[in-house]
Amino acid sequence: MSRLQIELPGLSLKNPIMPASGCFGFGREYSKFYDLEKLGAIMVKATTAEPRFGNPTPRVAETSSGMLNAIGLQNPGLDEVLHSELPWLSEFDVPIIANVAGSTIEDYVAVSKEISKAPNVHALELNISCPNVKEGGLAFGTVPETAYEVTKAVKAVSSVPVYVKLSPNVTDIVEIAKSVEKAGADGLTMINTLLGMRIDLKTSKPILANGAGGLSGPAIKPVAIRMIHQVSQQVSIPIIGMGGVQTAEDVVEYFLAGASAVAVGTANFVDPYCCPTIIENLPLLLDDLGLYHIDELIGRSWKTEWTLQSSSR
Amino acid sequence: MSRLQIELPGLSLKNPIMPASGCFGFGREYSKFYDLEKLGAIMVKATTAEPRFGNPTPRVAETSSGMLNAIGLQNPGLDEVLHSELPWLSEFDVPIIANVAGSTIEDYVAVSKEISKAPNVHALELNISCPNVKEGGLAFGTVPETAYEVTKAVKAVSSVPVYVKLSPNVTDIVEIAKSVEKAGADGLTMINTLLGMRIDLKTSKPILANGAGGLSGPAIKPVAIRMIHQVSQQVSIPIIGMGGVQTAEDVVEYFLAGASAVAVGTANFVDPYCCPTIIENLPLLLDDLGLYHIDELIGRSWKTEWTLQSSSR
Amino acid sequence: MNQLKTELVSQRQIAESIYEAIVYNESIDESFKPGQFVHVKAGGGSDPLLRRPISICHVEPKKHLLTMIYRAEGKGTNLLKSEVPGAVIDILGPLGNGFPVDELREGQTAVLVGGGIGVPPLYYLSESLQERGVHVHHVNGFQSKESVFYEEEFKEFGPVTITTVDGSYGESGFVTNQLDFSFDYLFACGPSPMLRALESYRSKGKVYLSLEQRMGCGIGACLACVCHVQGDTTALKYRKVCSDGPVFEAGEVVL
Amino acid sequence: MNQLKTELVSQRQIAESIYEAIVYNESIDESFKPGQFVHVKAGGGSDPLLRRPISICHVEPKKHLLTMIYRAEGKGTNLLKSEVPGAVIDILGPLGNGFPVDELREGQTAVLVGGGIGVPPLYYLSESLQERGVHVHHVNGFQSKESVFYEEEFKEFGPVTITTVDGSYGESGFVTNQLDFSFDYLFACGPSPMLRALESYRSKGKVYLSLEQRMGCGIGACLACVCHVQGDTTALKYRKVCSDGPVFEAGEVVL
Ligand SMILES: Cc1cc2nc3c(=O)[nH]c(=O)nc-3n(C[C@H](O)[C@H](O)[C@H](O)COP(=O)(O)OP(=O)(O)OC[C@H]3O[C@@H](n4cnc5c(N)ncnc54)[C@H](O)[C@@H]3O)c2cc1C
Ligand SMILES: Cc1cc2nc3c(=O)[nH]c(=O)nc-3n(C[C@H](O)[C@H](O)[C@H](O)COP(=O)(O)OP(=O)(O)OC[C@H]3O[C@@H](n4cnc5c(N)ncnc54)[C@H](O)[C@@H]3O)c2cc1C
Ligand SMILES: Cc1cc2nc3c(=O)[nH]c(=O)nc-3n(C[C@H](O)[C@H](O)[C@H](O)COP(=O)(O)O)c2cc1C
Ligand SMILES: Cc1cc2nc3c(=O)[nH]c(=O)nc-3n(C[C@H](O)[C@H](O)[C@H](O)COP(=O)(O)O)c2cc1C
Ligand code: FES
Ligand code: FES
Repeated sequence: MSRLQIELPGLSLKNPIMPASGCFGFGREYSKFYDLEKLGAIMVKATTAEPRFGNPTPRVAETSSGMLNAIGLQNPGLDEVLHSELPWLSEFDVPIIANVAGSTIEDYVAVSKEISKAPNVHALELNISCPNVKEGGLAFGTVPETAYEVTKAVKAVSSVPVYVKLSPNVTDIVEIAKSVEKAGADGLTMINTLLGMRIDLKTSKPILANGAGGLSGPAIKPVAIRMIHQVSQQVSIPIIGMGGVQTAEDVVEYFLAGASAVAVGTANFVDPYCCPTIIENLPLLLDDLGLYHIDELIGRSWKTEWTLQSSSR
Repeated sequence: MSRLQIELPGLSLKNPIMPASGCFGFGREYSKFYDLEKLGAIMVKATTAEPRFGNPTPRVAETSSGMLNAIGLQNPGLDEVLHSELPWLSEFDVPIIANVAGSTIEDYVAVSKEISKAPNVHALELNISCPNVKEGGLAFGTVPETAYEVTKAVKAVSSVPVYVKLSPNVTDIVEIAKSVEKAGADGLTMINTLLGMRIDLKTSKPILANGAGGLSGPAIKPVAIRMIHQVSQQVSIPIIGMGGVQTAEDVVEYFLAGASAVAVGTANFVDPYCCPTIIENLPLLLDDLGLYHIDELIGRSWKTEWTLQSSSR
Repeated sequence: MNQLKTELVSQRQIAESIYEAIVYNESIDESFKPGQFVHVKAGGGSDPLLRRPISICHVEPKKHLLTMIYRAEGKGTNLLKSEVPGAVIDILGPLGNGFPVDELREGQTAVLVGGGIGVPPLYYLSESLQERGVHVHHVNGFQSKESVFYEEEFKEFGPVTITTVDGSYGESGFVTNQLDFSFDYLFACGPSPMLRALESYRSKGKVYLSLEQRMGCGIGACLACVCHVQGDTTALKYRKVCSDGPVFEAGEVVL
Repeated sequence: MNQLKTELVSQRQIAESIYEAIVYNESIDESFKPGQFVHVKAGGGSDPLLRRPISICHVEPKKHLLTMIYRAEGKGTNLLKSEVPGAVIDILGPLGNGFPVDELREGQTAVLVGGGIGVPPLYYLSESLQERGVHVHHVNGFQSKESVFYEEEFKEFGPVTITTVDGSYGESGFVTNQLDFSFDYLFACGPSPMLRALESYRSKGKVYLSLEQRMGCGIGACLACVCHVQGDTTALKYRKVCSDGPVFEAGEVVL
């Protein structure tokens, strides 16, 4: 499987495929479908300092080729994650990326400090882009200065590399990416969900109890590809891409755009075997493309040498 | 048909359904399918001062429930539009909304001044949000100050009411909407396309010759609904909504969010009869919803009296 | 719980907007229990994207056949109804926890209360109870005459009362007007107002309710379908309708 | 030009990844001309969203049947191939301007050059020309033996030369190696490099080329499919492949 091996800060990935945060819980449910060790890594559900119930239901609504969610960061809180969820996951030989959320910089710092010490947590993913909570979340991710500050503060306390999850709901994502890079981020994950809404014709109110929610799924893939294409040319830290990935072809498109690994979110709900299927299909697709190692694809859409080479085939 | 009659600045609409700019040319092609007088209005293709060929091909790419386009404002230029296209359209008793684009404020002013004098042009739509041209376009639509300036300048010379077309590629669309309102805009049209990209696995380059393009179609509907829901509560000028509309149900969803009329773009390509079909179905849908006039729906998702009334049904 | 590419064997309309689909797959067997559901993918592309939760209406374990009854309402179910025999239907299931059939003993009495599209799961339940020697009464409520289905089918297992809201068939009004008799167990599936009204019948016997909620994953991973636990003062406890339910004992969760 | 809900009458694989679909609709008649195309909607939802341009391969006007041959490549065509007889296929057409069949007179010679999935439209063209008494030669190029189709069918109308790139069947190499004879008309459809190579044959006779371009509307409204006009120094003139084409005389537009 070394054709799929990817090395990223803190993460030695046997393959670059991992479930996206919030779409895989802490792995218990999907472990009934397949061996979690098949995965390159697991991005677990957002953890906050205190337990949260999250938003009222309905929490999901469907859109064309997408879904809206407003789970509201429901999670059992830091203690429970440290003492129950992460130890359960440590039975599997797979690196964990802990998704950290909060309402204040202090929240992020407190959770990051503790959770980064867990032995199977190999990296943090700072969720500064969640559209579904009242304070914090999204706000941190839309202003370069606050994105810088929270990244810097977390970097100071984290025992593992820090990836920052960017929001697509901004005018200039390159600006945000650059400021978190300057703050010391080891990598980026992008994109979080687009802010969207659906309204119920019968009640004349939004379907989601929360009103708006985060749009995910294939509908947003072209936006993610565009943003990764832009950002990867402007930063030198690696990007874990996500948004609408369903197939090995999608993964290759993300790599060509500039991603070095890919997370799969919503597609798990449609096909629980989605991640292992992609992992199986990737080598075959590399064969078709006449490539040996998947890392040859990274950023190839804008790296001139590469595109020249490919057009001479 | 008075159940569908809507009065907007400059526009007395027999129904609130109109083709969106760029998706209907100047009406010639669709006139072979049905009588254009069935339409509430027609938003014609963007007009610039000089003729433009636009971008190289491929200019379109498909995405899940959406498409990317990078036509690049191809149009025959102001003179030709004034002397050939608009006179041809004047054979039909249907108000025209002229879409105006340019690279500088002077461009917008020059085109607006002339085109607003055409007898069948009842309103202008300032396209300050086109993602597919090098200078101007999108840039005007993402900065509140420039959006203000171009609107103000055009208002000063236009003989008809001015609608400003907003870009969704911004952090805070309410801010832009408010500054455009302050500058004297008579209405808003929203949304233009989201910036997106697709990459061809075989060539490893973007499918569109232009690289990125504008994402339209059902995929973007939830983003449009969310933005209209936000903006309509913060401005007092009317909104013509657009983005992924395919059915009468979609139109109602837009009205509930806060739109007062709706434009149909990409759906024309899928079903050339889309607009007249929606117009036919709307009264039946109003019957189902127990409403007489379509204007009862406007903003009902956030107008408390209305939602109370509806939940007491 | 498995992902099955089933074959559509037959499909027919059985009432206004109501369709009965029978699918075949070797893995359809005794592991499919009354009250559980399957998660159905409609259409080939990603629109519609999510699976649709549909109750198990009946299973013939030996023939590996599963019956589903659904209302063609939105995008997914309308696509489903356009499928013709021979088509492949992708199904995830069986999912969730069903009715506690094993708790009931011969000679006990059970009332099965269904509302509209909540009626289907009670059919397989009724068969299973009757096989155990339980006396089964059915009270099935519908909107109007046109929407009534499976009356004869239910009669095979016990007496059936039909109610219609508009009085165009059977008893006029709601199912709750027809429940003044005693029972050991009451099982219900239907709209939330109906389930809330039935909560109070706890004083008369054991009551189990099958809930509906919009779902993402259907297997417990996404937390889309949670509900609060009754009497939980922290407001932090929850149950997932998809994996802890959809059947709950009345009083367990907040409806 | 109309939107037709056609019925799929038959569908079969005729070469590697190549399918032949025959659809029925009363409006399919003489108005469908060789070289025109139809715009096909695959699947029921909005994914895939856009229609697919597919050439008219054959029409039986009396029986109201239309034959299409397509390569199952991406999302849309793969969905199309999964349709079973009886399914409804939504088609817009006939679209565009086809080959100038009426220009040709009895006794003239036409060479029809097809490359891969560019071969299908030449079949109906060939039949129409042969009916007019035109002598028709066919040179059809494919990738390899497995991708060859309709060899026998074309032979009914005139001699057929097959080329394969890998030499596994017929003549080895490209179609352009097999064109050293004289003709009055040359008609071609296939990949752009092939069409560009054929432009120079203008010196030998009249040459008409059928172009491909990614499309939005397919009817001339969206300007997705434009190409430049040869010799236009303003660089502003254009033709739309969908409505001015897809067939152009060689030399008219920039390939
Ligand atoms: C456990 C369970 C069992 C069910 N069993 C049946 C059954 O046997 N027969 C039947 O007809 N219906 C049943 N339903 C309801 C059924 O799932 C919905 O009617 C169906 O999902 C609507 O899909 P659509 O494509 O028609 O509507 P759309 O409006 O296109 O659906 C959009 C989205 O909303 C969700 N949704 C819409 N209505 C509901 C609902 N009432 N409950 C849950 N999700 C909903 C859909 O799943 C989809 O994700 C059941 C629901 C649950 C939770
Ligand atoms: C006038 C015309 C006639 C054609 N006739 C035939 C025919 O008879 N048989 C046949 O197999 N193919 C034909 N093609 C090509 C055919 O349209 C594409 O192969 C098909 O659209 C690909 O769709 P997909 O779902 O397989 O691919 P996808 O990759 O899912 O397509 C994505 C998008 O790209 C467009 N696209 C992809 N490839 C092409 C292409 N080569 N040309 C135009 N659009 C493309 C699709 O239409 C769609 O909008 C024709 C094209 C044109 C323009
Ligand atoms: C139900 C749901 C819950 C999510 N929860 C989280 C979360 O807790 N933290 C986070 O950073 N992202 C969360 N996300 C966003 C995903 O991780 C991912 O960025 C997004 O869904 C785009 O990927 P997709 O299109 O593959 O789903 C959630 C997404 C969904 C659909
Ligand atoms: C092919 C194409 C061309 C377009 N050209 C223009 C244009 O010239 N001016 C403009 O303001 N918007 C243009 N748009 C944007 C549409 O008017 C509309 O805002 C957008 O497509 C969203 O609506 P839809 O999802 O219904 O297509 C174009 C869109 C498409 C798909
Ligand atoms: S639907 Fe995902 S947890 Fe229940
Ligand atoms: S495809 Fe729209 S103009 Fe040709």
